[in-house]
Formats: sequence, structure tokens, C-alpha cells
Amino acid sequence: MHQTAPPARIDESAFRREVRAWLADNAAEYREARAWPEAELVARSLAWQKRKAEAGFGLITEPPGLGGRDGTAAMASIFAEEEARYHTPTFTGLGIAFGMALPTIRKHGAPEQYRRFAEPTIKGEAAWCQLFSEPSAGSDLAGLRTRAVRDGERWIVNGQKVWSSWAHHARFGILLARTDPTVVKHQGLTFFVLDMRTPGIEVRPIRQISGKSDFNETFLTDVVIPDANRIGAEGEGWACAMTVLMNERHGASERASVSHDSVENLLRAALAAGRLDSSSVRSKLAQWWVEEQGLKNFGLRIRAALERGETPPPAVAMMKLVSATKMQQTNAFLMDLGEYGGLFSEPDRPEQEQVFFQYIWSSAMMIAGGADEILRNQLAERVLGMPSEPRMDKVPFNELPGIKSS
Amino acid sequence: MHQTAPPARIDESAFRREVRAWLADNAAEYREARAWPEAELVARSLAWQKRKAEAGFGLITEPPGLGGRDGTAAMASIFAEEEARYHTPTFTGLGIAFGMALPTIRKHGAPEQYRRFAEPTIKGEAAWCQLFSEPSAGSDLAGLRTRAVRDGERWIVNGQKVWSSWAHHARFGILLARTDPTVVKHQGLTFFVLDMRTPGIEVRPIRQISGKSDFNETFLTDVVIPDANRIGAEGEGWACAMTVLMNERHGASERASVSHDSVENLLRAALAAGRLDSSSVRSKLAQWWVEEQGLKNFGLRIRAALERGETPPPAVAMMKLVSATKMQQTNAFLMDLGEYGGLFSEPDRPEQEQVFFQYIWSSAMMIAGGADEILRNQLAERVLGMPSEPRMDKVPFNELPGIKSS
Amino acid sequence: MDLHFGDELKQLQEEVRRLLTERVSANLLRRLISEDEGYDPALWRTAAELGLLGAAVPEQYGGSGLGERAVCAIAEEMGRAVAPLPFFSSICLAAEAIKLAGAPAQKSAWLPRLASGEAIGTFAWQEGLGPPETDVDARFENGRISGVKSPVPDALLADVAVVVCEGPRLALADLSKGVRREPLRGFDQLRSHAKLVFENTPAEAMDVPDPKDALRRLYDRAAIYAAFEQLGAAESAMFMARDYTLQRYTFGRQLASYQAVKHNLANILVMVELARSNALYAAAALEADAPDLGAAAATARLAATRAYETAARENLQLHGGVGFTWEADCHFHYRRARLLALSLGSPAIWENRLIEALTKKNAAAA
Amino acid sequence: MDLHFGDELKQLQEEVRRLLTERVSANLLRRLISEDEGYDPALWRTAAELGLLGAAVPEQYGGSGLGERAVCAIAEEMGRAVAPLPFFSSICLAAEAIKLAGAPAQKSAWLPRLASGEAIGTFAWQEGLGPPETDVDARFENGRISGVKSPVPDALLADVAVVVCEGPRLALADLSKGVRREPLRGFDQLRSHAKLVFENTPAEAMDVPDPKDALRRLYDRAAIYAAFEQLGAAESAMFMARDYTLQRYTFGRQLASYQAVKHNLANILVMVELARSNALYAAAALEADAPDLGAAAATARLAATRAYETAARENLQLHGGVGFTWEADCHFHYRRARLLALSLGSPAIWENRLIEALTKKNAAAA
Repeated sequence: MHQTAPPARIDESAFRREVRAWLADNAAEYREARAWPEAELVARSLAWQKRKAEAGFGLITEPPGLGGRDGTAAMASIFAEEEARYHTPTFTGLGIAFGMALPTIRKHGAPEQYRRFAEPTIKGEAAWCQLFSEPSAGSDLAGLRTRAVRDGERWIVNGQKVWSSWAHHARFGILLARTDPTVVKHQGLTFFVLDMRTPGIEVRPIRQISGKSDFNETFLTDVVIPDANRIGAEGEGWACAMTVLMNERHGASERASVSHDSVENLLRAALAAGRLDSSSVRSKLAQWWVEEQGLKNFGLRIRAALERGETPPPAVAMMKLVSATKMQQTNAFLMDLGEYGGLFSEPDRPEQEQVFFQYIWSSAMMIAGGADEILRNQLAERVLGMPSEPRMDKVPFNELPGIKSS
Repeated sequence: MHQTAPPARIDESAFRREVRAWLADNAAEYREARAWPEAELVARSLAWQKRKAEAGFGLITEPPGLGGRDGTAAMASIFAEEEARYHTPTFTGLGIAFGMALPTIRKHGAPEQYRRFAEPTIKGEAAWCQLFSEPSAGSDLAGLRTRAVRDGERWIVNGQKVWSSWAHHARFGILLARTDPTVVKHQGLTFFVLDMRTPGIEVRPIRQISGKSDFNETFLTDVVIPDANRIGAEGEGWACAMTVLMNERHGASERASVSHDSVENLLRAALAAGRLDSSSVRSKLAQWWVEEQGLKNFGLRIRAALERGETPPPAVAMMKLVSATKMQQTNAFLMDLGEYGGLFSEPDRPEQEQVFFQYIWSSAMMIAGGADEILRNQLAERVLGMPSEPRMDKVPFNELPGIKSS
Repeated sequence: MDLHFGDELKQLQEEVRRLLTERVSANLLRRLISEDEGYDPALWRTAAELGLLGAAVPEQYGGSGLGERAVCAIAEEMGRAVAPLPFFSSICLAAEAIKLAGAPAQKSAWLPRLASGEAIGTFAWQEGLGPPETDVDARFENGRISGVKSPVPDALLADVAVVVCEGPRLALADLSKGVRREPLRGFDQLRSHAKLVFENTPAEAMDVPDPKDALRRLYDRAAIYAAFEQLGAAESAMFMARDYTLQRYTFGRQLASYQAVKHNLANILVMVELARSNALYAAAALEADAPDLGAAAATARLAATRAYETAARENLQLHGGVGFTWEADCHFHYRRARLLALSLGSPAIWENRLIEALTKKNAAAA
Repeated sequence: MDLHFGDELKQLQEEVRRLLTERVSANLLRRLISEDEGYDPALWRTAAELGLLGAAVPEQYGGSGLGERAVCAIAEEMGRAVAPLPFFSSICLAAEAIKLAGAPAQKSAWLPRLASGEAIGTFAWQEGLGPPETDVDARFENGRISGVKSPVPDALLADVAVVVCEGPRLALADLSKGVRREPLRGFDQLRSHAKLVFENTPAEAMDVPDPKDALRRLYDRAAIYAAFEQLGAAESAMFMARDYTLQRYTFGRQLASYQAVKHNLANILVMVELARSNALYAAAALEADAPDLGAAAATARLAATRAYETAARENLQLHGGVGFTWEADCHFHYRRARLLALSLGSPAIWENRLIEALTKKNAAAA
């Protein structure tokens, strides 16, 4: 069920026509969805970004010198909507760049720093990775152990990062490291941009339960970072990290809210399997529809509030919470529809592999960018104003249980 | 679906025959279920208890002088099974007496005390009530504020108790009171038997959401208790209370496990409403059946383990957890079956009032004898060995937040 | 589709909220239950004076013509306050039915009186147990109705009823003319219901060309108003639980600081926000008379029913033993949630309506 | 009905558990997946030597005749260890089918070989998507089978298959005789499956008088064994999650000390205990061939499926990001839980079987 698109305002429709024409000329080869091998996807993503920058669509709100056109946020969304009609290549390293790295550097860094990192990125010369999580610091990100020690005008970094997606294709990394272990854990962190070509960086793939290796472990051994790449003040890394995470979650919800009309697909699958007359199937489809439409409409509310300059409804954290669980349930359902046979992908049903992959992937979605449990804490605390749990970690980092002992 | 009864052992079948014959002679008037007015129910309950005691069935494991016959636990269960074929009157005041008060006094009190309180109870002369919970101490029972102050060979008690069911019909009450507020809260409690005829006791009914008033608030003003009625040592009331609660929960599970075959009733109701061909109705019935049978079979496992002198499976706390939730769900289902009309009790469908009452009552069942949340904590801690949450209440009682301020 | 309620509506809604906060206390509700009173007539008059009853009645019939979204906003506040008023029966059902299916004379006769609160209306569709409108037995012939409708909401108060008869046909019955009313004992003690017994009772035909379609549209519209009522009520139950757990200490901590409590309320918050988003979309679809109104109404209703039932149940549970007392007021929502879940048809019925709508759309697209 | 497993069985079960703990490491499982190996032949030989395969095979056919409860106990341990053995296919399906429906000569020919592990059996019922046995196309005529059965568990390893053909009729096929096997890509990478293509393949009739009834009984029996397999696996996943949360610190506390984590595991514990109680009852009913075996089997299967699916999912979730790594081993259960949930028919099918059984009983009582 498609909802009626909001009526375009007069001054925007001309821009939309321009965008459509440009895309028709430049994105024709991306009309259909295609799966590229990893290296090709990366190369195509960067090339496509470059082409957009040359036409002033690289980051519309930036000036022309930076690959933009001094445009408005509304223009940016129009471009995004129109681009979404194509299957243009965008690998994760660009998502991190535009969704997390640049907004954070703009907010917390010096203008010189923003310009230095934004330019190659917008022009399609640099992808990014995120070096935050560690084997012992996931939900509790502030518990990370990677150390950065100042040495004059530079920093020497040692440690191990994990879940750094596509790090092997990144030109830069945003890095959170501990610069003072003698203060409470949130206060001893500093935020850096790491040039991924620096010696001492080793990127190793992590084999996932899907069998793929989208993520890496990154080992840092005496890696040197110039102080000029420090973003924000020493010890203020946590504030930068929060900006990154806010942007990450918002991005995840955006993606969730524009997910394809999956309940309509489920309905067709149930129909094809002759199960649409089952009231329990109907009941499940109805519940998922309620969630899918609820998220879509919640997204419309957010967008409308932003457009009016109002505070959006604060429960954004719910978007990933709902969509990840639904993803697990609906893909289990698609297996169930086939009964025993639904657990096998014969050559005439290659889409079943996609069902398996999504069922597996849902378990990562329920963790990445904030585990469900953490999101529920946040909803209770930030939206409902309930108190946080008694904290046991308000002591200097090096006196924490689990740190002391190790 | 009735399960095959376990094959009776040879030496037990004679006893079973004797019981059947006695019940046939003495309980004939209780063949059918009847609802008596409150006062009559109390009188009949005590009279029936008296008659059982005269025949040595009052408490089978006790000696004849105490209304028993020095029988075994197996004989007691046989009697219970056979009595359950009738609808003999047993009001809550006797359930508390036999299920909670006497076992606790036997375990923690002196033999003289046990005999003193057991005799009138077994002979049908005394019902009991429980004076534990307070307005500000529910799940956190040890946070209670009722004070008992020693005055030579007696104690002076002041405070307010709540949820003391049927207190107005009780001859004795089991009372938990704070005798030392300067120590950690669990350590300052003492356990007493309170003669409900003592001056200074005021029992006020609490109106419940069902509209009824099964429970009371009991106000204690300078109530005197002789030290001879103290059970266990001063400051050891918590251990006694734990014995009471264990027995209460076990009792609740026993009742749950012998609940009538309610899913079969639901099935008949669904059939009558023409809804049994709905797969979502089938799915719900199947799930409740799984729970109902699971509890019944769990009960068989407990009994078998006890009979073999082994430790029963430790997850007893789950019985109330499962049955109370199921009670709420199934009674909502019985309303749903009738659609809008299911929310009204016309004279030709008086059973609908019972559905309403059970739906309401389920919400009490989810709290009484341990809220669901507390039971889940217990299962995690006692069965799975997970740690308790950080405790904020390991300080002297009179320094607790919420106590200090009040 | 703009989901936003404009400033005018927001102001109206706040006004209603203030009024009901002031005038609808738990004491009032408990008193009404004890005295078996169906509603608060003084509050009804005030609501009428403020123009709340005629919000979606066209100006030519004495309404303010604010539109359907205004009714949604008011219904939300009615739900939040568990307001003891026949608003849903008279405005969301009867007035809507007359607007949809009434002849011009019927509109002129009744809409102004409903909008002014002078008359109370209701809608009589159910006949005992089972889904609405299967095997309607009530007959309308030669200007007379025979049959029994039950349960009918606020039927003891009502002056006029729109009655679904076999066919289906719709008839308009002036209840002062020979209708027997038998009060019913219901699970929700705050909204009175009765059985209406028609014995050759005079009534007027509502000769809409396609009564079946009119009924479908009426249910869609009523479902959206009900969704707002449920939404306001769900939010109220959620905040009631939140506030109690903030104030209650157990084991030396605020109850609200326990993760099980927080997650429980977070889950309810998610349901409430989904319900609100879907309700806002449905309200916009309603005002625009959008082609996907049927699906939008079912979506809003299902989301709101789930949110309210869960919030009402968990509110009681989170109050612990206190919640089981008459004075704790959790029972108003615990009972009302069930009433609203079933009164326009259970979730199973709306799931079917939704899937039918989606299937039809899918077939059309194929 | 005595639900207790006697000392002899408990000892056997502990022995199996020790063996599998020792011999089935996560490394082994990961290696078998990488190498696309269907099972561990050395472990299979050991299991045979210990008499685990012939536990429910009568002594006259080379089994130990320990009885069905022994198979249940062994299946529980197989599930706990995610043991890479064709135990379920060969013993719980093929041997059971031959016991139920085989002619004496067929029993003599195959049961001793299955009990000794010398031959591996399987059961071929499914034909692609959809519920089992609706529209069976495979035909058995004149001692030959034609048709395609898929998926068939452990079919690449099997020497003999009991094949459901149109009718229904049951046939016994020696798989060395002209059967094409096409390996399948399955969601669970640890239990291999294949498509069996019969093209006029010689086979023997299994002329049981009422094949429909034999199939019903076979599914009931297999469902009970599967319930034990699921039960052991669910408990294993539950303890795996518990152990991880005990060892992991987050925000300065053990993960296991968080109430959301504790309640999650407590809920799983409840499901596991319900599943165990229902499985024990079903095992007793199986050994006694009780009249309520059908309902008991469905009850056990539904309870066990729910417990295992939940435990496997939550185990992965409670491991956080680590759970998503190949080395964390949560995926064995995450995938296996789905296989066991569907392999004998989804919960929807067993819900129907259960309700049919209860309805029949209710009708008989009325």
C-alpha cells in the first residue's frame, strides 16, 4: 500500500525536474538492482560519488567548491528521494563518511579540519570506517581500552578494534581511544581521525555466522596520529562519539522507514502458498503491517516536525527496535510457509537464500547501533523520564571490575 | 484430556477404599458445587474440619489425639485426591492455617507452641490469617514498618497490615513485625502468633476492583502479645517468613496444577461459538494446552521426586507465573469469543459473570504470593545461578531511602 | 499526506484536556459507578457549549464544521480522561450514521439537536453474541421495526437510534416511541448499555442507495475515532504506571529504576507511538476521504487496540497489590480497554478487514 | 503415569553426555561445515558400539530392547551436543518406520544393520514445499518407485529409505539400486539433506494393513524423539547464554546481573521446564502406547519447538555482537532450531493435530 506522496511545493518542483533529468542521463545503468563483487562495488561507489560531486550533487548543502551547490535540506531530500528510484552503488564506507564522520567533524572539529576531510570525501576520493567497538566494549562503549598516549605533537595508539566494517577499503577511520585511564571512564576518551595508510594498522576479516566477512578486527600497534587529527578537546571524545551514534541510529531508522513494502510481499507469498485463508497467518500479517505502516508514518511525523522547525517525537530509538525484530519474524515466516522445504534453496527458488540471509542478518540488526536492551533503556530514560539503573562504573577506569583484574 | 492415574500401590488401595467409604457417608451433601454466603461458608468449613478430625482425617500425619492417625504423606495425598471429588467447604482461613501457619510453627517454634496452636486448628475451632504485607512493603516484604517493642514478658505492637485475607473470621494471625530498626532490614524482624481477640486490633475491609472485599487492612494499636507467642528467636523472623512464603507458593502451585481442565472448556466454548476452525483460535488453545499440561506434568514430576526422597525440580516458582498469565489470557479469550456481546452478562448466561471475575482476579494472582517480576528474579537467581541485582538496601533499616524521609 | 494537526486543533485539544482534567476526577467516576449513573449531564452541557459535539457536523446543521480531525482530537481526550459522556455513541456513531445515510429531513431534524447536546443518539447494530451484522434478525417493514438489539451503548440515555435491520437496511428510531429498554450488566461499569426491544415500533427508513457500503464507511470512520479514544487512554494508563513506579520504593530503589519495569514501559511506549502514527495517518485519510481509508482505519484500530489493552493490563500489574484496590483507579482502564477492544468488533474482525483490503489492492496491482 | 527415568536410563544418558562432550567440539562442527561433511563416521561407530543405535530395536533384531525412553534420553543428548550423526534419520525415523510397517523379512534384513550402525537409513516423505503428504506424487507400482522426494535428511549417507508414495503406500528402497541423489543447500549446514530422484527404481512394498495409521503413529513417535532432541538443545542454548552473561562485564557489572537478561533467561527456563515435563509425559505415553499418545506427542512437540526456537534466538541476542561471529558458535543452535521446528511439520500442523485429538476426545465424552 503506497501512501500518497506529499504535494511538492512550487519552488521545489523545478529542482525535482532538474534532478530527474540529470539522473536519467547519468544513472541509466543503475535502473535495475545488481549485485557487484566487493571490489567493483567499492570502485563504482566512489566513481558515482565523484560524478555527483562534479554536478554539484555531491553534498548539496555544501558550496560548489566542495562538490555541492549551497542548497537546502529540502533539496537534499528531494535528491535522495529521486536517487532512491535507482539502484546506485553506495557501499558502507560512504554511508559512514556522510552519515557519521563528516557531521561529527563539522560539529566538534575546527573548520580547517572539516574542509580537509570533507573535500576528498565529497569528491569520491575517500571512504571511511568506524573504529569504536572493542571485544570487551560493545554496548558499554565507554569501557574501551585502546590507548592513545601523547608524544609532543603526535599520539601513539595501541589497541584492538572490532566491527569496523569495510575497514580494508577505507581511507580514513574515526577512532575513539582512551587518553586518560585515571578518570571516570567517559571522561578519559578522545576522538581522532586516523589515516588508514599509517603504518602499524592491521585489518583482519571476522567470519560471521552468515559465512561472510563484512566486518573486521583492526589491530593498532604503535600507530602515530598527528595532533592535527584530534577532533575536539582531549578528554571530550565521548561527546563526539554520541554525535556519531545519534547519526548512526537516525540513519538506521531512515533505512528502516524506507524499507520496501515487505508485508505486501509476505501477503503475496502467503497467497502463493495457499495460506492466506489461515486466520493466524492473517493475524501475523496484520501485526507486521501495523508495525511497518507505524514506522513509515512515524517517519512522516519526524520529517514534518523537522520541516516545521519543531522538535521531532523523541522515540526515534524505537524504529530499529521494531524493524529488526520484524525482520527476524518475517523471514522465519517465509521459511515456515514452505514447511520443511522452506529450509532449502533449490535452484528454481534462489530467493530463499535471501530469506536465510535476512534471518541471519536480523540478529546483527538487533545489536548493531545499539542493542535492543540498550534502546529500551533509552526510551524509558529519555522519553519517559525514568531513572537510570544504579551505576557501578562511576570510578576511575583503571579501578573497574573486569579491568582491574585483567 | 485426563491422564491415567498412577497405579496405586497395594497397601494404599485399602486406605483409599476406607476414605471413599467415609466420604460417601459424610460428604454426600457436598457432591455438587455450591456457593454459600460468606458467614455460612466459614461455619461450614470449620464444621467440616471438625468432622474430619473426629474421624482421624483432620491432619492425617498427626497422632489421634490431635485429630490425625499417625499416617504417612502418601495417605494424606490419597485423602486429598478423594476429597477433591467432592466440593467440601474450605475457606481461605483454613488454607492459611494448614498451608502456612502450622508448618511454620512446627519448624521454627517450640513443640509446646505447635501443640498449643495445632490442636484447636485441626479440631476446627480456629481459622488463621496472615499479617505480613504493609502498604509500603509488598514485594519488598522485609521493608515492613510495623513495630513490636519488648516490655518485659510481652510485646507492644503498633502498625498497619494489608491484604490480610479473611482477617475478620480468623482466631489467630501470623504476624511479622520489626523489633530492631537499627540493623539491616532482614535482621530486625520477629515472628509472632497474634490472638485476633486481643484489644487494639481493627479490621477494615478493602474494596477491590472486583467490587468485593476479600481482603482487609488491619490496624494494630498498642496490641499486646505475650512473649510465649513469639515463634523462633528475636530477630529471626525473616527465616520464619520465608518458610511461610515457600509454603504459600507451593500451595498456589498445587491449586494451579489441579485446576479443572480449562482448555477443554475453552475448546467447547470455541466450538459453540463456531470459531474452532480458526487457526488463530487453534493456535491459542494449543499454547494454553501446552502450558496446562506442562504444569500438570511438572506437578507429577515434583510429586514423584518427593516420593522417591529426591530434590524436586527447583523451578516451582514458574507454576504461578504461567497459570496466572494464562488465567488472564483465557478469560479475555472467552470475552472475545462473544465479541461485543461477550462483555455483558444476560440472565441466560450467568457464567459470563464468572469470566469477568476471573479476568479481574487474574491480576491479583499475578501479584499475590510473589509478583511475576519477583518470581522471574528468583528463577534466574536460584535455578540458573545468576547474580542478584546490586542491592541498595544493605544499610540499617532506619537509614533507607523512603524510610529516612518519611 | 500531512499528518500534522494544525495549531487550531492543538489548541482545541488542549482546551478539552484542561476541561476534562478539571471536571473528571476518579472520585466522580467511582461515584457514577456506585450510583449506576450512565454519564455526567452537567459536563455534557459544558461540552456542548464549547462546541465539542458539533465539530464534524456541517455548519448548515448547527455544527462548527471543524472537520473529522477535530473529532479525533476530542476523542483522544475523552479516552485519556475516561470521560463519562455519551460522546462516542452520539457523535462518533449516531451523528456520523445520519450524516452518511440520513435523508435531508432526517439530517435537519436530528443533527442540530445532536450537535447542541439537546438530544443524545446511539447506533444499534449488535444482536447478542457474535460478530456484528451476521444474521441480523431485526426487521424493518412498513415503517416499523421488530426485533431486539443488544448491547446498545448509552441506550438508556439516548433519544434516537440508528438501527441496522435485516437486508441490511438502516432505520432511524425515535426512542420515545414505544421501545422497551432493559439495562445490561456489563464488564465496563462506566459506560452503560442496554437491550433495545422493538415491537412493531414506528421508525423512519434511511434510504441510502447502498446501505452495505454506508455501513462499511461508518465502521471505518468510527474505528478511527475509537483509535484516538484508545490512544489517549493508552497514553494515560502508561503515564499512570510511570508515575506510580517513580514514586514507589522497593528494595531501597525507585520501582521505576528496575530494568524489567523500564523495558515493560518502553515496550508500551513503542506501541503507543506506533498507534499514534497510524492514527494520525488514518485521520488524514479520513479528512481527505482517501482511497486507502479502509486499510488505514483497520491499521489504526489494530494498533490502538493493542496499545490500550497492553497499557491497561500492565498499569494494573505495575501497581502491584495496590492496583487491585478500588481506590487505585487502575480498574477504569482495565475494564475500558476490553470494552473498546470489542465494541466495534474484535481484532480478529479488523485483521480480516485489513487483509481483505490489502488483497484487493494487490489483485488490482497485478 | 510415572514420568521418572529410572537409574539405568539416567546412567545411560550421562554416559552419552560424557561421550558427546568429549567428542563433539565446536571445532569439529565448524570443520564439518567447511568440508561439507554430513557426519562424523568415527563417532557413529562409537555410538553403535555403545549400543546407542539399537536401544529401541527388539533383541531378536540385534537391538538391546531398552525401550523408547532410552531413545528419548539419547536424542536429548544428541540435541544438546548438536551431534553430527544421522541418529534421527536412521533410528528415530527409518528404524521406527520399519518396526511399524515392515514385513518380517524386511525387519530381519534391515533392523540389525541399522542397530549395528553398519547401514544408515532415512525416511523420505516430503516433496518440495508445503505440508507433508498433501498430494504425494511419487508412485509405487510393480515393485518400482517413480518420483522425487525432497528434502530427505541424511540422504547422501543413507543405504536404505522408507518412501511415502501415493495412496499412501509405503515402500522400502535400497538406495544402492539406481537412485539419483542431488545434494541440497539448506539453512542448517550441519545436517545434510538431498533430493532423491527415483526413476522406475526397484523397491519393496511395506504392506502394512493401514498405511495411513502407520504414518500417523510414526509421526507421533518421531515427534516425541524430536521433542527430546529439541529439549536437550534448548537447555544447551540456555546454559550457553547464561554462562556468557556471567562472564561478560558491561557498565561495570556482570551482564547476568541485569534484570532484562535475567528475566529473558527465566522465561526461557519456564519454556524449557514445560517442554521437559510434557516430553517426559509423552515418553511415558509412548512406552505405554497410551490412548492419548497423539495428543501427548503434539503437546511435547509444540512445547519443545517453542523452547528451542526461543532459546536459540535469545542465546544469539544475549551474546551481543560476539554472537554474530562464526567463532562464537551460537549459529549452530540458531540454524538447527529452525530445522527441527519445520522438519516434521511446522507448529501450525501440530496445533491442528492436537486440536483434532482434543476435539475427538471431547466428542467421545459428550
